[in-house]
Amino acid sequence: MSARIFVRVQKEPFDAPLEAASLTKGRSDIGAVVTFTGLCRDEGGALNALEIEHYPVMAEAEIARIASQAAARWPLEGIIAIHRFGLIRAGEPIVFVAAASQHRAEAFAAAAFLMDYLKTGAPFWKKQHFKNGASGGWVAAKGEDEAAAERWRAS
Amino acid sequence: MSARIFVRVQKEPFDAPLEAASLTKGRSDIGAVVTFTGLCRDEGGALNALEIEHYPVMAEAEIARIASQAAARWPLEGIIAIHRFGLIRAGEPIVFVAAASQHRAEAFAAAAFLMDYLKTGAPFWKKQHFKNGASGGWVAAKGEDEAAAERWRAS
Amino acid sequence: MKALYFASVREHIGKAEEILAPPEEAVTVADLMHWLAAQGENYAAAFASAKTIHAALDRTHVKQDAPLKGAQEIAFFPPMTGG
Amino acid sequence: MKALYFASVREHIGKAEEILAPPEEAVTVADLMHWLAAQGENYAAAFASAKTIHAALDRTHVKQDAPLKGAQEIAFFPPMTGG
Repeated sequence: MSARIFVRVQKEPFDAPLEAASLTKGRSDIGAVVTFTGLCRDEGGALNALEIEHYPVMAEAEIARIASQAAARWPLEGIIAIHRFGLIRAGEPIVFVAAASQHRAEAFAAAAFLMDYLKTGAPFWKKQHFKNGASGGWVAAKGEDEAAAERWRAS
Repeated sequence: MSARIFVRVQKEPFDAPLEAASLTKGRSDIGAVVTFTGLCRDEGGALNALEIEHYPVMAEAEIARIASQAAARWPLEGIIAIHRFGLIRAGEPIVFVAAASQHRAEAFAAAAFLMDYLKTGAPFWKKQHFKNGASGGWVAAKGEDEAAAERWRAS
Repeated sequence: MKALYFASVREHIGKAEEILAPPEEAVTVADLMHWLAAQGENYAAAFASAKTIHAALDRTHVKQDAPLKGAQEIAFFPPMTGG
Repeated sequence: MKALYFASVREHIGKAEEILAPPEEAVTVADLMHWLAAQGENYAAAFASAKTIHAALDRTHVKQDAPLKGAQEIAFFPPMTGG
Protein backbone atom coordinates (compact mmCIF):
# COMPACT_ATOMS: atom_id res chain seq x y z
CA MET A 1 0.00 0.00 0.00
CA SER A 2 2.56 2.54 -1.17
CA ALA A 3 0.20 4.44 -3.45
CA ARG A 4 0.49 8.20 -3.33
CA ILE A 5 -3.02 9.56 -2.78
CA PHE A 6 -4.11 13.05 -3.77
CA VAL A 7 -7.60 14.22 -2.85
CA ARG A 8 -9.05 17.65 -3.48
CA VAL A 9 -12.52 19.18 -3.12
CA GLN A 10 -12.67 22.54 -4.81
CA LYS A 11 -14.88 25.16 -6.41
CA GLU A 12 -12.51 25.95 -9.27
CA PRO A 13 -12.33 24.04 -12.55
CA PHE A 14 -9.42 21.60 -12.82
CA ASP A 15 -7.13 20.58 -15.63
CA ALA A 16 -7.68 16.84 -15.88
CA PRO A 17 -4.73 16.25 -18.24
CA LEU A 18 -2.30 18.14 -16.05
CA GLU A 19 -3.51 16.21 -13.03
CA ALA A 20 -3.01 12.86 -14.75
CA ALA A 21 0.48 13.80 -15.92
CA SER A 22 1.52 14.46 -12.33
CA LEU A 23 1.09 10.76 -11.53
CA THR A 24 3.76 9.58 -13.94
CA LYS A 25 6.09 12.56 -14.09
CA GLY A 26 9.69 11.50 -13.55
CA ARG A 27 8.74 7.84 -13.04
CA SER A 28 9.41 4.80 -15.17
CA ASP A 29 7.89 2.10 -12.98
CA ILE A 30 4.28 2.77 -13.95
CA GLY A 31 2.80 0.79 -16.82
CA ALA A 32 -0.84 1.87 -16.76
CA VAL A 33 -2.85 4.99 -16.00
CA VAL A 34 -6.64 5.00 -16.17
CA THR A 35 -8.51 8.27 -15.78
CA PHE A 36 -12.18 9.09 -15.48
CA THR A 37 -13.59 12.56 -16.05
CA GLY A 38 -17.23 13.22 -15.23
CA LEU A 39 -18.77 16.21 -16.98
CA CYS A 40 -21.97 18.18 -16.66
CA ARG A 41 -24.33 17.11 -19.45
CA ASP A 42 -26.81 19.59 -20.87
CA GLU A 43 -29.58 16.96 -21.00
CA GLY A 44 -30.47 17.48 -24.62
CA GLY A 45 -29.87 21.21 -24.43
CA ALA A 46 -32.31 21.81 -21.54
CA LEU A 47 -29.82 22.05 -18.67
CA ASN A 48 -27.87 25.21 -18.01
CA ALA A 49 -25.88 24.19 -14.94
CA LEU A 50 -25.65 21.95 -11.91
CA GLU A 51 -25.29 23.39 -8.45
CA ILE A 52 -23.33 21.02 -6.25
CA GLU A 53 -23.73 21.25 -2.51
CA HIS A 54 -21.28 19.39 -0.29
CA TYR A 55 -20.43 18.71 3.33
CA PRO A 56 -17.01 20.30 3.77
CA VAL A 57 -14.34 18.33 5.62
CA MET A 58 -16.45 15.17 5.49
CA ALA A 59 -16.35 15.25 1.68
CA GLU A 60 -12.53 15.27 1.64
CA ALA A 61 -12.35 12.67 4.42
CA GLU A 62 -14.80 10.34 2.72
CA ILE A 63 -13.04 10.52 -0.64
CA ALA A 64 -9.69 9.90 1.07
CA ARG A 65 -11.21 6.89 2.84
CA ILE A 66 -12.48 5.48 -0.46
CA ALA A 67 -9.06 6.06 -2.07
CA SER A 68 -7.35 4.27 0.82
CA GLN A 69 -9.68 1.32 0.35
CA ALA A 70 -8.71 1.16 -3.32
CA ALA A 71 -5.02 1.33 -2.40
CA ALA A 72 -5.47 -1.51 0.08
CA ARG A 73 -7.35 -3.62 -2.45
CA TRP A 74 -5.09 -3.29 -5.51
CA PRO A 75 -1.35 -2.73 -5.95
CA LEU A 76 -1.46 0.90 -7.06
CA GLU A 77 1.29 3.44 -7.53
CA GLY A 78 -0.88 6.53 -7.31
CA ILE A 79 -4.45 7.78 -6.99
CA ILE A 80 -5.96 11.17 -7.72
CA ALA A 81 -9.52 12.14 -6.84
CA ILE A 82 -10.87 15.65 -7.37
CA HIS A 83 -14.48 16.71 -6.88
CA ARG A 84 -15.88 20.18 -7.50
CA PHE A 85 -18.73 21.95 -5.76
CA GLY A 86 -20.68 25.13 -6.49
CA LEU A 87 -22.14 26.11 -9.85
CA ILE A 88 -20.96 23.96 -12.74
CA ARG A 89 -22.07 24.83 -16.23
CA ALA A 90 -22.96 22.29 -18.93
CA GLY A 91 -19.79 20.95 -20.54
CA GLU A 92 -17.60 21.60 -17.52
CA PRO A 93 -15.88 18.80 -15.59
CA ILE A 94 -17.29 17.84 -12.19
CA VAL A 95 -15.13 14.98 -11.03
CA PHE A 96 -11.81 13.41 -11.94
CA VAL A 97 -10.22 10.19 -10.76
CA ALA A 98 -6.99 8.60 -11.89
CA ALA A 99 -5.32 5.35 -10.89
CA ALA A 100 -1.77 4.35 -11.80
CA SER A 101 -0.38 0.84 -11.51
CA GLN A 102 2.11 -1.50 -13.08
CA HIS A 103 -0.52 -3.46 -15.01
CA ARG A 104 -3.75 -2.32 -16.60
CA ALA A 105 -6.32 -4.51 -14.85
CA GLU A 106 -5.65 -2.93 -11.46
CA ALA A 107 -5.81 0.64 -12.78
CA PHE A 108 -9.13 -0.04 -14.56
CA ALA A 109 -10.64 -1.73 -11.51
CA ALA A 110 -9.48 0.94 -9.08
CA ALA A 111 -10.78 3.84 -11.20
CA ALA A 112 -14.20 2.18 -11.57
CA PHE A 113 -14.27 1.38 -7.84
CA LEU A 114 -13.44 4.98 -6.93
CA MET A 115 -16.26 6.31 -9.10
CA ASP A 116 -18.82 3.79 -7.87
CA TYR A 117 -18.13 4.72 -4.26
CA LEU A 118 -17.84 8.45 -4.91
CA LYS A 119 -21.33 8.34 -6.40
CA THR A 120 -22.94 6.73 -3.38
CA GLY A 121 -20.69 7.51 -0.41
CA ALA A 122 -19.28 11.00 -0.76
CA PRO A 123 -21.49 13.81 0.61
CA PHE A 124 -22.34 15.79 -2.51
CA TRP A 125 -25.77 16.68 -3.85
CA LYS A 126 -26.68 17.98 -7.29
CA LYS A 127 -29.42 20.45 -8.10
CA GLN A 128 -30.43 21.12 -11.69
CA HIS A 129 -30.83 24.56 -13.21
CA PHE A 130 -32.66 24.60 -16.51
CA LYS A 131 -32.23 27.06 -19.33
CA ASN A 132 -35.81 28.24 -19.07
CA GLY A 133 -35.02 29.56 -15.60
CA ALA A 134 -36.71 26.72 -13.77
CA SER A 135 -34.98 24.72 -11.10
CA GLY A 136 -35.23 21.03 -11.80
CA GLY A 137 -34.84 20.29 -8.12
CA TRP A 138 -32.42 17.82 -6.59
CA VAL A 139 -31.11 14.98 -8.69
CA ALA A 140 -32.48 11.70 -7.35
CA ALA A 141 -30.06 8.96 -6.34
CA LYS A 142 -30.00 6.16 -8.88
CA GLY A 143 -30.56 2.55 -7.94
CA GLU A 144 -28.00 1.55 -10.54
CA ASP A 145 -25.33 3.53 -8.67
CA GLU A 146 -26.09 1.63 -5.46
CA ALA A 147 -25.90 -1.61 -7.43
CA ALA A 148 -22.57 -0.56 -8.96
CA ALA A 149 -21.09 0.07 -5.51
CA GLU A 150 -22.58 -3.16 -4.21
CA ARG A 151 -20.76 -5.31 -6.76
CA TRP A 152 -17.41 -4.58 -5.08
CA ARG A 153 -18.69 -6.02 -1.80
CA ALA A 154 -19.68 -9.31 -3.36
CA SER A 155 -16.27 -10.08 -4.84
CA MET B 1 -23.29 4.12 -33.83
CA SER B 2 -22.53 7.82 -34.12
CA ALA B 3 -19.21 7.69 -32.26
CA ARG B 4 -16.43 9.72 -33.81
CA ILE B 5 -13.45 7.38 -34.15
CA PHE B 6 -9.85 8.56 -34.31
CA VAL B 7 -7.09 6.01 -34.90
CA ARG B 8 -3.41 6.74 -35.29
CA VAL B 9 -0.27 4.61 -35.51
CA GLN B 10 2.82 6.74 -35.17
CA LYS B 11 6.48 6.84 -34.23
CA GLU B 12 6.30 10.16 -32.40
CA PRO B 13 5.30 10.56 -28.76
CA PHE B 14 1.76 11.82 -28.19
CA ASP B 15 0.21 14.17 -25.72
CA ALA B 16 -2.41 12.01 -24.01
CA PRO B 17 -4.08 14.95 -22.23
CA LEU B 18 -4.43 16.97 -25.39
CA GLU B 19 -5.86 13.95 -27.19
CA ALA B 20 -8.46 13.37 -24.49
CA ALA B 21 -9.48 17.02 -24.44
CA SER B 22 -10.27 16.86 -28.16
CA LEU B 23 -13.12 14.43 -27.44
CA THR B 24 -15.12 16.88 -25.33
CA LYS B 25 -14.08 20.22 -26.75
CA GLY B 26 -17.08 22.36 -27.59
CA ARG B 27 -19.53 19.66 -26.52
CA SER B 28 -21.90 19.52 -23.57
CA ASP B 29 -23.63 16.21 -24.26
CA ILE B 30 -20.82 14.00 -22.93
CA GLY B 31 -20.97 12.92 -19.30
CA ALA B 32 -18.04 10.53 -19.04
CA VAL B 33 -14.56 10.14 -20.49
CA VAL B 34 -12.34 7.20 -19.60
CA THR B 35 -8.75 7.15 -20.79
CA PHE B 36 -6.04 4.53 -20.64
CA THR B 37 -2.38 5.29 -21.11
CA GLY B 38 0.08 2.41 -21.36
CA LEU B 39 3.69 3.29 -20.57
CA CYS B 40 7.03 1.57 -20.98
CA ARG B 41 8.06 0.21 -17.56
CA ASP B 42 11.75 -0.04 -16.72
CA GLU B 43 11.28 -3.47 -15.09
CA GLY B 44 12.91 -2.57 -11.82
CA GLY B 45 15.49 -0.37 -13.48
CA ALA B 46 16.78 -3.08 -15.83
CA LEU B 47 15.00 -2.05 -19.01
CA ASN B 48 16.24 0.78 -21.16
CA ALA B 49 13.71 0.75 -23.96
CA LEU B 50 11.20 -1.27 -25.94
CA GLU B 51 11.43 -1.56 -29.68
CA ILE B 52 8.02 -1.95 -31.20
CA GLU B 53 7.67 -3.54 -34.61
CA HIS B 54 4.36 -3.30 -36.44
CA TYR B 55 2.62 -4.30 -39.64
CA PRO B 56 1.83 -0.96 -41.31
CA VAL B 57 -1.63 -0.47 -42.78
CA MET B 58 -2.89 -3.64 -41.09
CA ALA B 59 -2.15 -2.10 -37.68
CA GLU B 60 -4.30 0.94 -38.40
CA ALA B 61 -7.01 -1.17 -40.01
CA GLU B 62 -7.14 -3.64 -37.13
CA ILE B 63 -7.34 -0.90 -34.49
CA ALA B 64 -10.09 0.83 -36.48
CA ARG B 65 -11.96 -2.48 -36.68
CA ILE B 66 -11.71 -2.95 -32.90
CA ALA B 67 -12.88 0.64 -32.34
CA SER B 68 -15.85 0.08 -34.64
CA GLN B 69 -16.77 -3.03 -32.68
CA ALA B 70 -16.72 -1.00 -29.47
CA ALA B 71 -18.89 1.69 -31.09
CA ALA B 72 -21.38 -0.96 -32.22
CA ARG B 73 -21.49 -2.55 -28.78
CA TRP B 74 -21.92 0.54 -26.56
CA PRO B 75 -23.55 3.94 -27.10
CA LEU B 76 -20.38 6.01 -27.40
CA GLU B 77 -19.85 9.60 -28.43
CA GLY B 78 -16.18 9.27 -29.32
CA ILE B 79 -13.19 6.92 -29.39
CA ILE B 80 -9.48 7.63 -29.67
CA ALA B 81 -6.84 4.95 -30.13
CA ILE B 82 -3.18 5.77 -30.66
CA HIS B 83 -0.37 3.22 -30.80
CA ARG B 84 3.31 4.02 -31.21
CA PHE B 85 6.02 1.98 -32.90
CA GLY B 86 9.80 2.22 -33.00
CA LEU B 87 12.07 2.78 -30.03
CA ILE B 88 10.25 3.74 -26.85
CA ARG B 89 12.29 4.55 -23.76
CA ALA B 90 11.29 3.61 -20.22
CA GLY B 91 8.75 6.07 -18.88
CA GLU B 92 7.41 7.01 -22.30
CA PRO B 93 3.82 6.33 -23.37
CA ILE B 94 3.19 3.49 -25.84
CA VAL B 95 -0.55 3.40 -26.26
CA PHE B 96 -3.52 5.61 -25.51
CA VAL B 97 -7.22 4.89 -25.72
CA ALA B 98 -10.12 7.10 -24.73
CA ALA B 99 -13.85 6.49 -24.77
CA ALA B 100 -16.51 9.15 -24.27
CA SER B 101 -20.15 8.46 -23.54
CA GLN B 102 -23.14 9.89 -21.75
CA HIS B 103 -22.82 7.57 -18.75
CA ARG B 104 -19.76 6.14 -17.09
CA ALA B 105 -20.36 2.39 -17.36
CA GLU B 106 -20.14 2.43 -21.16
CA ALA B 107 -16.95 4.50 -21.22
CA PHE B 108 -15.25 2.20 -18.72
CA ALA B 109 -16.31 -0.94 -20.56
CA ALA B 110 -15.33 0.38 -23.98
CA ALA B 111 -11.87 1.52 -22.86
CA ALA B 112 -11.15 -1.85 -21.25
CA PHE B 113 -12.48 -3.66 -24.34
CA LEU B 114 -10.28 -1.59 -26.66
CA MET B 115 -7.18 -2.40 -24.62
CA ASP B 116 -7.97 -6.10 -24.31
CA TYR B 117 -8.33 -6.43 -28.08
CA LEU B 118 -5.39 -4.16 -28.90
CA LYS B 119 -3.20 -6.45 -26.82
CA THR B 120 -4.14 -9.59 -28.66
CA GLY B 121 -5.41 -8.53 -32.07
CA ALA B 122 -3.36 -5.59 -33.32
CA PRO B 123 -0.15 -6.50 -35.18
CA PHE B 124 2.53 -5.07 -32.88
CA TRP B 125 5.48 -6.90 -31.31
CA LYS B 126 7.70 -5.72 -28.49
CA LYS B 127 11.40 -6.39 -28.12
CA GLN B 128 13.23 -5.54 -24.89
CA HIS B 129 16.48 -3.64 -24.70
CA PHE B 130 18.21 -3.85 -21.34
CA LYS B 131 20.47 -1.27 -19.77
CA ASN B 132 23.41 -3.64 -19.76
CA GLY B 133 23.31 -3.63 -23.55
CA ALA B 134 21.70 -7.03 -23.82
CA SER B 135 18.60 -7.64 -25.86
CA GLY B 136 15.94 -9.36 -23.81
CA GLY B 137 14.39 -10.76 -26.96
CA TRP B 138 10.76 -10.62 -27.93
CA VAL B 139 8.14 -10.17 -25.22
CA ALA B 140 6.05 -13.34 -24.97
CA ALA B 141 2.29 -13.09 -25.36
CA LYS B 142 0.52 -13.50 -22.04
CA GLY B 143 -2.23 -16.01 -21.47
CA GLU B 144 -3.99 -13.48 -19.24
CA ASP B 145 -4.28 -11.11 -22.19
CA GLU B 146 -5.99 -13.79 -24.25
CA ALA B 147 -8.31 -14.48 -21.31
CA ALA B 148 -9.08 -10.77 -20.97
CA ALA B 149 -10.08 -10.55 -24.62
CA GLU B 150 -12.06 -13.77 -24.34
CA ARG B 151 -14.34 -12.42 -21.60
CA TRP B 152 -15.99 -10.02 -24.07
CA ARG B 153 -17.03 -12.93 -26.26
CA ALA B 154 -18.83 -14.72 -23.45
CA SER B 155 -21.11 -11.82 -22.52
CA MET C 1 -24.88 19.28 19.79
CA LYS C 2 -24.50 20.93 16.45
CA ALA C 3 -26.79 19.79 13.62
CA LEU C 4 -26.10 20.30 9.92
CA TYR C 5 -28.69 19.93 7.19
CA PHE C 6 -27.94 19.46 3.51
CA ALA C 7 -29.76 19.63 0.19
CA SER C 8 -33.51 18.91 0.42
CA VAL C 9 -33.32 18.47 4.21
CA ARG C 10 -31.78 21.93 4.51
CA GLU C 11 -34.42 23.42 2.22
CA HIS C 12 -37.31 21.87 4.13
CA ILE C 13 -36.04 22.99 7.52
CA GLY C 14 -35.05 26.39 6.22
CA LYS C 15 -31.59 26.53 7.75
CA ALA C 16 -28.21 24.95 7.20
CA GLU C 17 -27.27 24.43 10.84
CA GLU C 18 -28.33 24.96 14.40
CA ILE C 19 -27.50 23.95 17.95
CA LEU C 20 -29.82 21.25 19.29
CA ALA C 21 -30.69 20.44 22.88
CA PRO C 22 -32.48 17.11 22.50
CA PRO C 23 -34.09 15.42 25.54
CA GLU C 24 -32.13 12.69 27.29
CA GLU C 25 -34.50 10.06 25.92
CA ALA C 26 -33.01 10.67 22.47
CA VAL C 27 -30.38 7.94 22.59
CA THR C 28 -30.04 6.98 18.93
CA VAL C 29 -29.98 8.84 15.63
CA ALA C 30 -33.52 7.59 14.98
CA ASP C 31 -34.67 8.97 18.34
CA LEU C 32 -33.25 12.37 17.47
CA MET C 33 -34.93 12.31 14.05
CA HIS C 34 -38.25 11.44 15.70
CA TRP C 35 -37.87 14.33 18.15
CA LEU C 36 -36.82 16.76 15.40
CA ALA C 37 -39.78 15.77 13.23
CA ALA C 38 -42.06 17.04 16.01
CA GLN C 39 -40.43 20.48 16.14
CA GLY C 40 -42.62 22.03 13.44
CA GLU C 41 -44.07 21.49 9.99
CA ASN C 42 -40.78 22.26 8.33
CA TYR C 43 -39.01 19.55 10.37
CA ALA C 44 -41.89 17.15 9.80
CA ALA C 45 -41.51 17.68 6.06
CA ALA C 46 -37.73 17.18 6.19
CA PHE C 47 -38.09 13.83 7.93
CA ALA C 48 -41.32 12.68 6.27
CA SER C 49 -39.48 9.90 4.42
CA ALA C 50 -37.30 9.16 7.44
CA LYS C 51 -35.96 5.90 6.06
CA THR C 52 -34.35 7.61 3.11
CA ILE C 53 -32.54 10.22 5.23
CA HIS C 54 -28.85 9.57 5.84
CA ALA C 55 -26.99 10.65 8.96
CA ALA C 56 -23.36 11.27 9.85
CA LEU C 57 -21.97 11.60 13.37
CA ASP C 58 -18.83 13.69 13.56
CA ARG C 59 -18.50 13.32 9.79
CA THR C 60 -18.79 9.55 9.63
CA HIS C 61 -21.74 7.76 8.03
CA VAL C 62 -23.87 5.97 10.62
CA LYS C 63 -27.04 3.91 10.59
CA GLN C 64 -30.14 5.28 12.22
CA ASP C 65 -29.84 2.90 15.16
CA ALA C 66 -26.38 4.27 16.02
CA PRO C 67 -26.14 5.83 19.52
CA LEU C 68 -25.54 9.56 19.62
CA LYS C 69 -23.10 9.11 22.54
CA GLY C 70 -20.92 12.15 22.90
CA ALA C 71 -21.00 13.18 19.23
CA GLN C 72 -20.50 16.89 18.76
CA GLU C 73 -21.87 17.16 15.24
CA ILE C 74 -24.70 15.38 13.49
CA ALA C 75 -25.61 15.84 9.86
CA PHE C 76 -28.81 14.85 8.03
CA PHE C 77 -29.07 14.60 4.28
CA PRO C 78 -30.81 12.78 1.42
CA PRO C 79 -29.04 10.03 -0.59
CA MET C 80 -25.82 11.40 -2.07
CA THR C 81 -25.58 12.19 -5.77
CA GLY C 82 -21.96 13.17 -6.30
CA GLY C 83 -19.61 11.98 -8.99
CA MET D 1 2.35 -13.61 -53.93
CA LYS D 2 4.11 -11.27 -51.57
CA ALA D 3 5.08 -12.61 -48.14
CA LEU D 4 5.81 -10.46 -45.11
CA TYR D 5 7.54 -11.70 -41.97
CA PHE D 6 7.45 -9.98 -38.62
CA ALA D 7 9.31 -10.11 -35.29
CA SER D 8 10.84 -13.53 -34.51
CA VAL D 9 9.63 -14.98 -37.81
CA ARG D 10 11.43 -12.20 -39.67
CA GLU D 11 14.58 -12.74 -37.61
CA HIS D 12 14.62 -16.49 -38.20
CA ILE D 13 14.11 -16.19 -41.93
CA GLY D 14 16.52 -13.29 -42.22
CA LYS D 15 14.35 -11.03 -44.33
CA ALA D 16 11.27 -8.90 -43.92
CA GLU D 17 9.59 -9.73 -47.22
CA GLU D 18 9.91 -11.62 -50.44
CA ILE D 19 7.93 -12.77 -53.46
CA LEU D 20 6.86 -16.40 -53.24
CA ALA D 21 6.00 -18.79 -56.02
CA PRO D 22 4.46 -21.71 -54.15
CA PRO D 23 3.40 -24.89 -55.97
CA GLU D 24 -0.22 -25.29 -56.97
CA GLU D 25 -0.71 -27.93 -54.27
CA ALA D 26 -0.37 -25.19 -51.63
CA VAL D 27 -4.07 -24.47 -51.28
CA THR D 28 -4.31 -23.32 -47.66
CA VAL D 29 -2.21 -21.17 -45.35
CA ALA D 30 -1.04 -24.33 -43.59
CA ASP D 31 0.05 -25.83 -46.94
CA LEU D 32 2.11 -22.73 -47.64
CA MET D 33 3.71 -22.84 -44.19
CA HIS D 34 4.58 -26.50 -44.73
CA TRP D 35 6.17 -25.70 -48.08
CA LEU D 36 8.05 -22.69 -46.67
CA ALA D 37 9.42 -24.74 -43.76
CA ALA D 38 11.16 -26.95 -46.31
CA GLN D 39 12.94 -24.04 -48.02
CA GLY D 40 15.95 -24.07 -45.67
CA GLU D 41 17.06 -24.19 -42.06
CA ASN D 42 16.08 -20.57 -41.48
CA TYR D 43 12.53 -21.26 -42.68
CA ALA D 44 12.38 -24.49 -40.71
CA ALA D 45 13.33 -22.55 -37.57
CA ALA D 46 10.74 -19.85 -38.26
CA PHE D 47 7.93 -22.38 -38.57
CA ALA D 48 9.18 -24.90 -35.98
CA SER D 49 6.27 -24.10 -33.65
CA ALA D 50 3.87 -23.83 -36.54
CA LYS D 51 0.76 -23.83 -34.37
CA THR D 52 1.78 -20.61 -32.63
CA ILE D 53 2.40 -18.72 -35.86
CA HIS D 54 -0.35 -16.32 -36.91
CA ALA D 55 -1.15 -15.46 -40.51
CA ALA D 56 -2.92 -12.61 -42.26
CA LEU D 57 -4.15 -12.63 -45.85
CA ASP D 58 -4.32 -9.20 -47.43
CA ARG D 59 -4.06 -7.74 -43.92
CA THR D 60 -6.86 -9.71 -42.35
CA HIS D 61 -6.29 -12.34 -39.64
CA VAL D 62 -7.01 -15.83 -40.91
CA LYS D 63 -6.84 -19.35 -39.52
CA GLN D 64 -4.30 -21.76 -40.91
CA ASP D 65 -6.96 -23.73 -42.74
CA ALA D 66 -7.99 -20.66 -44.72
CA PRO D 67 -7.59 -20.98 -48.50
CA LEU D 68 -4.98 -18.76 -50.11
CA LYS D 69 -7.29 -18.12 -53.05
CA GLY D 70 -6.19 -15.05 -54.91
CA ALA D 71 -4.60 -13.27 -51.95
CA GLN D 72 -1.87 -10.87 -52.99
CA GLU D 73 -0.16 -10.54 -49.62
CA ILE D 74 0.39 -13.03 -46.83
CA ALA D 75 2.01 -12.21 -43.51
CA PHE D 76 3.41 -14.55 -40.86
CA PHE D 77 4.09 -13.50 -37.29
CA PRO D 78 4.20 -14.71 -33.67
CA PRO D 79 1.40 -13.87 -31.19
CA MET D 80 0.96 -10.12 -30.99
CA THR D 81 2.17 -8.18 -27.97
CA GLY D 82 0.99 -4.64 -28.55
CA GLY D 83 -0.77 -2.35 -26.12
